[in-house]
Amino acid sequence: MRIPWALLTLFIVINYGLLMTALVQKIGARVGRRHGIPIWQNYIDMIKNYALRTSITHGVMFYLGPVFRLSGGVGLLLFVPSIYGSEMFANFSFAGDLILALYFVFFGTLGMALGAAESGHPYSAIGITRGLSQMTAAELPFALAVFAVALQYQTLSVTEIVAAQQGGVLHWTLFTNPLAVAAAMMSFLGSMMRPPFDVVLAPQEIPIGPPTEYHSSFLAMMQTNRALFPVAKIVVYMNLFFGGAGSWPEFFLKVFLIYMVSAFVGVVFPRFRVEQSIRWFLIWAVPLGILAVVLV
Amino acid sequence: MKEELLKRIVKTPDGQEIEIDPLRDYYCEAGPTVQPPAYTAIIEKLFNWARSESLWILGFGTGCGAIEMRPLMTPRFDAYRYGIQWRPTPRQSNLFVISGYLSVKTLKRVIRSYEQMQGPKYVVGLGSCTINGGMYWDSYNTIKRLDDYLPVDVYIAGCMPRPEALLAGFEELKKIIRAGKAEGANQYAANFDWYKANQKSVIHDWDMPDYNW
Amino acid sequence: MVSPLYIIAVGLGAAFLLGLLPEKWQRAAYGVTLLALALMGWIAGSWLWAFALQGAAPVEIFTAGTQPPFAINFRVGLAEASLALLMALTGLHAALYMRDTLFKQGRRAMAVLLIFVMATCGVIFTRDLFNLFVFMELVVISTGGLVLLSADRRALGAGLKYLIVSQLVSILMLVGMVFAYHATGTLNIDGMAAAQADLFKGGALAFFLMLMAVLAELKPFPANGWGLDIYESAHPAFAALFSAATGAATVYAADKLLLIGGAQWLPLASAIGIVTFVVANIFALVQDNDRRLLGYSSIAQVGLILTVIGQRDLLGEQYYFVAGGILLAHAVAKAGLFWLSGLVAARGLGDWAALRGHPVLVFAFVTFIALLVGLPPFPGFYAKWELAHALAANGQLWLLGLILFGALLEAAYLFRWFGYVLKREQPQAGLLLQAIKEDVALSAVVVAWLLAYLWGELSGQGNLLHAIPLLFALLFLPLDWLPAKLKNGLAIAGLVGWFYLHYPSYDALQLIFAAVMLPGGAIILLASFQTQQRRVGFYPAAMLMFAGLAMLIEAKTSFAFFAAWELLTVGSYFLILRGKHSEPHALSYIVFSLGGAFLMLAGFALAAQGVPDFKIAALAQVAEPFAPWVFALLAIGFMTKTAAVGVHIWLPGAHAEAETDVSPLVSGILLKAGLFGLFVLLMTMGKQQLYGVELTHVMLWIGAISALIGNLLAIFQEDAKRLLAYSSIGQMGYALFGLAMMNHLGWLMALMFVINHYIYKSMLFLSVGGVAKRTGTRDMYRMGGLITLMPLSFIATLIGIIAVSGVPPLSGFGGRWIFYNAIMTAEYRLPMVIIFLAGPIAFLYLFRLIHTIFLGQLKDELRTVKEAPFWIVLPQMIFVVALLVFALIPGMALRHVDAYLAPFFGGQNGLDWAGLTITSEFGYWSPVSIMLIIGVIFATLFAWLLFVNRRAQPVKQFNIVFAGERPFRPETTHFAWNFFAPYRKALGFLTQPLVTIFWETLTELLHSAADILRRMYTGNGQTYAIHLLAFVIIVYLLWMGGL
Amino acid sequence: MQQLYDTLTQRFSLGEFTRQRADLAFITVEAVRLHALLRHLRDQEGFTHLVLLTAVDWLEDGQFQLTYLINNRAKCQDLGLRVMIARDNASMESIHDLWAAAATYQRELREMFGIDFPGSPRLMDDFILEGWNAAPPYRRDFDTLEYSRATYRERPGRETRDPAAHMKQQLYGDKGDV
Amino acid sequence: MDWIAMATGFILILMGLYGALTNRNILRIIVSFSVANTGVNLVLVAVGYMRGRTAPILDEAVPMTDAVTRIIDPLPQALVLTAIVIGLGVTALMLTYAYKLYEEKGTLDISKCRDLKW
Repeated sequence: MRIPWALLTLFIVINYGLLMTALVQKIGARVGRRHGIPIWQNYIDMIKNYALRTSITHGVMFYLGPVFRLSGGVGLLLFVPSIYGSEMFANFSFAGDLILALYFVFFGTLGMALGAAESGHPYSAIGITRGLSQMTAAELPFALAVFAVALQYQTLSVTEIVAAQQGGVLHWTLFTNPLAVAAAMMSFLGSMMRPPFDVVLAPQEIPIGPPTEYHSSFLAMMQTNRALFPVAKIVVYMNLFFGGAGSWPEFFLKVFLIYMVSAFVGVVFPRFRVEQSIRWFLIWAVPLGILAVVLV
Repeated sequence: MKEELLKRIVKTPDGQEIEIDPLRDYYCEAGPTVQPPAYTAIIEKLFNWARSESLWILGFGTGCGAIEMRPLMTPRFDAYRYGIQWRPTPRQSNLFVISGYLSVKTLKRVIRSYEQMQGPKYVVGLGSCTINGGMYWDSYNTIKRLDDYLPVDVYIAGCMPRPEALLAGFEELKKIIRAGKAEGANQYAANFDWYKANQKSVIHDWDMPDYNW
Repeated sequence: MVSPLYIIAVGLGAAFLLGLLPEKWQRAAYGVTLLALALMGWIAGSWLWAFALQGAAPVEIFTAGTQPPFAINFRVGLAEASLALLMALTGLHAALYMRDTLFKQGRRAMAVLLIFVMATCGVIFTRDLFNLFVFMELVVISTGGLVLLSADRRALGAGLKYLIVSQLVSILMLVGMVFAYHATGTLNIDGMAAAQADLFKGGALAFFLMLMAVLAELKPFPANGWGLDIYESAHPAFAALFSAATGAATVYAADKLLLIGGAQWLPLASAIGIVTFVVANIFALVQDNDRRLLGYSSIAQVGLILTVIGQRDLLGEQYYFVAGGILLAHAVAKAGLFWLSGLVAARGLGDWAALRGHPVLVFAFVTFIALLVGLPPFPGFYAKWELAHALAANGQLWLLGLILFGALLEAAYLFRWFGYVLKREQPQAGLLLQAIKEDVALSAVVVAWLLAYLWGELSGQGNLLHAIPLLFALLFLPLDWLPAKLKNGLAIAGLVGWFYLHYPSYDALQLIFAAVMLPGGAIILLASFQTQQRRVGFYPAAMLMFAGLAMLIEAKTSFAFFAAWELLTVGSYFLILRGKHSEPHALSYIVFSLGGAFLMLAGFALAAQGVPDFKIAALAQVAEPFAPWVFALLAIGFMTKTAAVGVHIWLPGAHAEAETDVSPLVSGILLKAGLFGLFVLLMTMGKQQLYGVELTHVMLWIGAISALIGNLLAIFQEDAKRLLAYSSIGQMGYALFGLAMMNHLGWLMALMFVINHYIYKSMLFLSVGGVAKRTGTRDMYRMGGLITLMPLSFIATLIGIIAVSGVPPLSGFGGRWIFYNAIMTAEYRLPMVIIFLAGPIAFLYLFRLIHTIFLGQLKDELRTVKEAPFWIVLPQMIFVVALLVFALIPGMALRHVDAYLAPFFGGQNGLDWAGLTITSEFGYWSPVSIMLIIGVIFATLFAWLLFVNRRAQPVKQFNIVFAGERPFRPETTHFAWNFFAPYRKALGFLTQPLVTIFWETLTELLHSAADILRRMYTGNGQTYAIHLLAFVIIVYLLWMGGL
Repeated sequence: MQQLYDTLTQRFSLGEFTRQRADLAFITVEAVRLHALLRHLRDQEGFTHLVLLTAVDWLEDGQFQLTYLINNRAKCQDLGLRVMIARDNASMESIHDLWAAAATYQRELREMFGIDFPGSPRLMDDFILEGWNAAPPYRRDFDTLEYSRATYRERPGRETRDPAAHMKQQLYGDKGDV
Repeated sequence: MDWIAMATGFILILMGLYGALTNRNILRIIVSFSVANTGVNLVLVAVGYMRGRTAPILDEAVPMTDAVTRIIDPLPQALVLTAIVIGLGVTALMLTYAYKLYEEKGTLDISKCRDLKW
């Protein structure tokens, strides 16, 4: 019985993701005084890519890469309850707790890296080295923040963490443990592939990094994931730090606002090099995380 | 033929000697084929609509005309609102704008990039150089007719055409696509030998496979 | 029974008889010599038999029909008889060995040899001081004669220096003796001992001079340059005599003399002994002449025995067991090595590589080295164990430390030498094989093993040569001529069989470790079916390691534990040494391992406080103030094995350079021995504080830093096996961290690591090893694109890296999940920061591993590479299945351990294994559901992609977009070398090889100190005389001044 | 510059001296003396920078003129050395040993003018043209229009106008004479 | 009387040692050691000497019965006899060595025979 509901969640989130990313892009365009893309542009691009007539494959892992990637996104979404207090939208969270969600993020990353690497394109490999390098530092403050939050609520269950934040805005982790949230949000910036932390893709420099060789339906799958995955990730943040969501409207609003954080930062700052971003995380975000862990 | 593409003998770790033929061993030898449209017309119509509303341009400025494409991204012209955007890799693009004169040397790269794009794919010739050589009509090193070498869907005349002209050209292209007439990729595959012969008649050092996947 | 006096009489008589024989009767003369020596040996042997087995009382033999002090008397007891037997046997062997030389030199030389043996026996038997002096002078004179037998003309100078020094010695001796006599009125040793009070009233100086005279014959530092010259230049057979016989006899003389002095003089002997031991071993580090090195080693060993003599009061009834063990081990080993040196044509240490073609001689060499170093099951091992315990029980910790330090140095240069034998280029000069010489040397091997058995019997700790695993391992020595496949089958059967027979008696913890080590080892050994030849030396070494592991798991007492530890260390050393370029790495492995083992020895000794048969479980009862020290010593010992940061530098080379099927053995299995030790330690001793610092917190930091540094270094390796080796450091860091958290889940996580690390690291090492075998290189950037050619290896690697990185749904995730639950209850949080940083870094090197080998561009020369051999792939596939099963139902193995661990933490914080979901206090996790959900999602999406993308054109690796260009060549297109360059820019400063620099500087310092200081041995006889005088004077000032 | 020329003439036999500006002058040199002169200028006189190396085709004289323009950064002076070489089988000593960058110029001259520089690295590699198999295109006896017509297909209907007249016509129509 | 002998003995020992350590010539060293040996013997005898007693020769002059009170200690004398014999042996051996070394190296300088060192 969970499966139809899970599919519904998936459907809602994909559509929401497609529209929201377009909207955010539009907002970014408005900052540059442009009109920006039509709000349905993501759908069109996706249909077009699924509809391309030719495609090539460099090998088995290349073929499977997007499957890994999208499985990672779908899995992440479905392992975390979307709507607090709703049995219908608790998804498959019975399978594992917060730790499962945290580590499942890497499932798609790893599969994608392997697929991109099999194309044999040096830029793919370069993009991956950059991505992985940056990730090691970006994940650290987040891990510390999660640890601090888990310690604070003495549980690793996402549902229980959300439950503990109910009863008013001031019960959110944002206000009960601001240091942890600050550290986690810095890490969030690093994981969203937006400036100043987008040296992984670095269009113009290493075409677009890992997916340089991906196209047509492969690319379409990755686009699907691109709509889905940020939302799924933000759901984790929302549940951990911002009191979760009790209904779909609240869900939409919170996800949008959290997403906007990285969009805001992204339109303002230029790009970091890898070692610069690593240093930035270690110098600014990690101490906050350590403080959060120590002070809990 | 470049030295690195010549056949050679190498020694394997267990001491055997094997022959390496780079063109055969490094590259896919298959040629292009004509790709049929979707099974039903209505779906094909939908697809064509999607293709027309999602033109991804390969960011490859071949000549001086490239300078006229930059303004398209700016607030003044903002091509994004027409579903047009630039992609850094041919794999993900479906529109190749040949922006101005094409020297023989650049033509080689253009052909390779064009073949690496996935169909259906479109070519727009920008400026009079692509039409008849333009001001380079007597140059020893510049081609004069682009459609001898690649299937061109739309020419935009001018030297240089303004961004507005470009936008008009793209709109024209959209119409052609929606009408299902932009079958350049299939045309290229169908007349592959003719195109190849034309290309090889000006590119004397053909140092790549016949079709670059 | 013939009177022992006849030993002297036969020697003298035969020598006279030789003088009477006609010059031509060479053979007869030689026959007489042999007969006399044999007769002496027989007499000594029959007395030894009587004393040892029939319990005969020591006999006193009086000459001239009166009692002492009016006449000279001999005493023969157990010690005397065995030493006399040693003299006669080494003499006999020397005579056999020197047959050609003796024939050339004639009967006079034979007579001198007889006199020499007779005189050394006299030194042992006599109880009269002046008589002792006479016999010692006889030894000097006969030595002077025998040195001339050498073919080396430099021996002349050496003999002269010896004589000069012995002139001084005799002056000291005589002057001291006469005044001692004056003070006590007797020359009888026992009499003088009885009159000790009188002696020291005015004659302390006299006794001092006598003692110095005897000690000087023992070549104490620094008055020992002459001895080295003799060792270096004399005929090897005589050098053997000089080392074994003279050394033993003089040591015994010193022992007798110290009887006179009584307890207050013992520390002097110890002090001189230990200084000599340590300094001689340091000097030996820089020797490159084999015989001179043996000379230094002899001096060191005698110094050690002198130290032991100085501790005779502490040792009590163990005194003869300890001193005898070391002395006999030294005598047999040194004699054997000198005899071997006669077979080697050239004198450099590297020239001994000539032995390599003769497995029997190599075995002999190994035996002697093991005997010298005191490895189990040889007497030195038992002796060192008892000695350490006695010293620790009586607070002689400095002495213990120095002894262990010296022993470590000795092991270092001996094993370095062994490395030369196996690994250096075979020299031109080769061997001078001669059947008789070989037999003589090999007879020493027999004696060595007999002694091993004997000391095992005497030890009271249980004879190691009765241990079935060890015997099973030794069984492979005689079977080494069999084809490798047969031996492999036997080895696997042995491992599985042993496990099958014993697993019912194991508790959950032992079962996990035993399952990983024994059947686990058997699976890895499947890969060894790959080898075609006989693979001489592999199976004894491998099975020795497994024997050690099997014994380790079952060890109940500290002795059994330590013995097993040393066995597995030595076995794995031999295994590692088999690698093509592994010589320096194997050396650093054995030195670090023995260093760690010695710390453990000290720890156990400190813990036991003299209690014999100390149970491992009794570690829990060790009281303050020893407990934290015991804890620290044992922990460092174990951490050396798990290669914690600081003592990790041996690991990468050792694991990387080992053979394909050895790397998984030493990495997947051997490292677990250290974890087992740590488990045992923490389970018994728990938390300890030293100077207010919680030691488990220190371990937390060490574990965390190991994890970080191991992972960080791994990502910068170009060599695939080195990468995996560094990754092991990191993984062991995790396990250590889990253990040091001292909570239930932390330990469970460590156990999970034991299983996981075994499976995936073995798998990865085999996979990479198979690839390296096919591609002929271990440099990853030379590979690439092998996925289509070696798909099975790729699958193994893929599964392996997913498991290592902890990504669900494979079993690595279980480890991470338990880890997070464990840190929730950890009391100390700071080191988590480092662990959190280390975690994602693992992705970097894992991705690099799979990318640069299997993905990317295929190189020209590798286009026809085939999949790895069947036998290397088979275990990998077994591991793949095991990993999937373990990922699905981790409870199968872990729930029992969980229950087992529960009592240690009051039953708290355990996991709930009910149903499919594993529940902790904080969270939950359902492996089956995860696997199912991910599987379904993945399959659905894959089907969707297959549908929309059914017409994909397969292309090759050069069909990539390249900015309009085409790639130049695969090797310039494959992005692999210096893969994480940006990371090096960011965090490369953390990979400064500080630890390597530290240890290198230390060794460098020792070597250069040795190189500078040894120049005091100028080679001038007068300098040596001055050394002796200076020695006497300085000791006088230090000792008598302080007395 | 005059001073420099005077000091140089004491050591080298030089040709004509042309002073273009205060900081730019040209000296005509015989081909055989060029290398030594350049070395002297680089090492002794501070002309450390090779600005360019180019050629002019004096078809009528049957000569190529090579111009080596070097620059003294400290004094902000440019000096051009002119060398005249025979057009047939044109060949000149390579100066890549003085300036590594000269090799690239020499490749270009080889490709465009057919001048040989024996010993210059990668001289025969393609520089700008790829797979060129006609006469060197910058030689004045190479007819580029002819070549273009023969090689590249033209599109019929192309007209050519005089740009000045055409623009006048476009802008002012018939009232052009106003 | 006895202390003179004793002092002479020690002086001889020291002289011998000094000679042995300062002379380069092997023969001189041997001679020096002989001197030192003589000194040692003298010391030995001096230690055994008891004032007012006679030599330990049991003949008519000293009957067996009162030997214990009339003769000096015989043991050191016996020691000296043995020591002289042994000293002779060692000296002879050293001389042999000196001879052979000279044959080998053509010199008697002890600082010249340093092939073995370190």
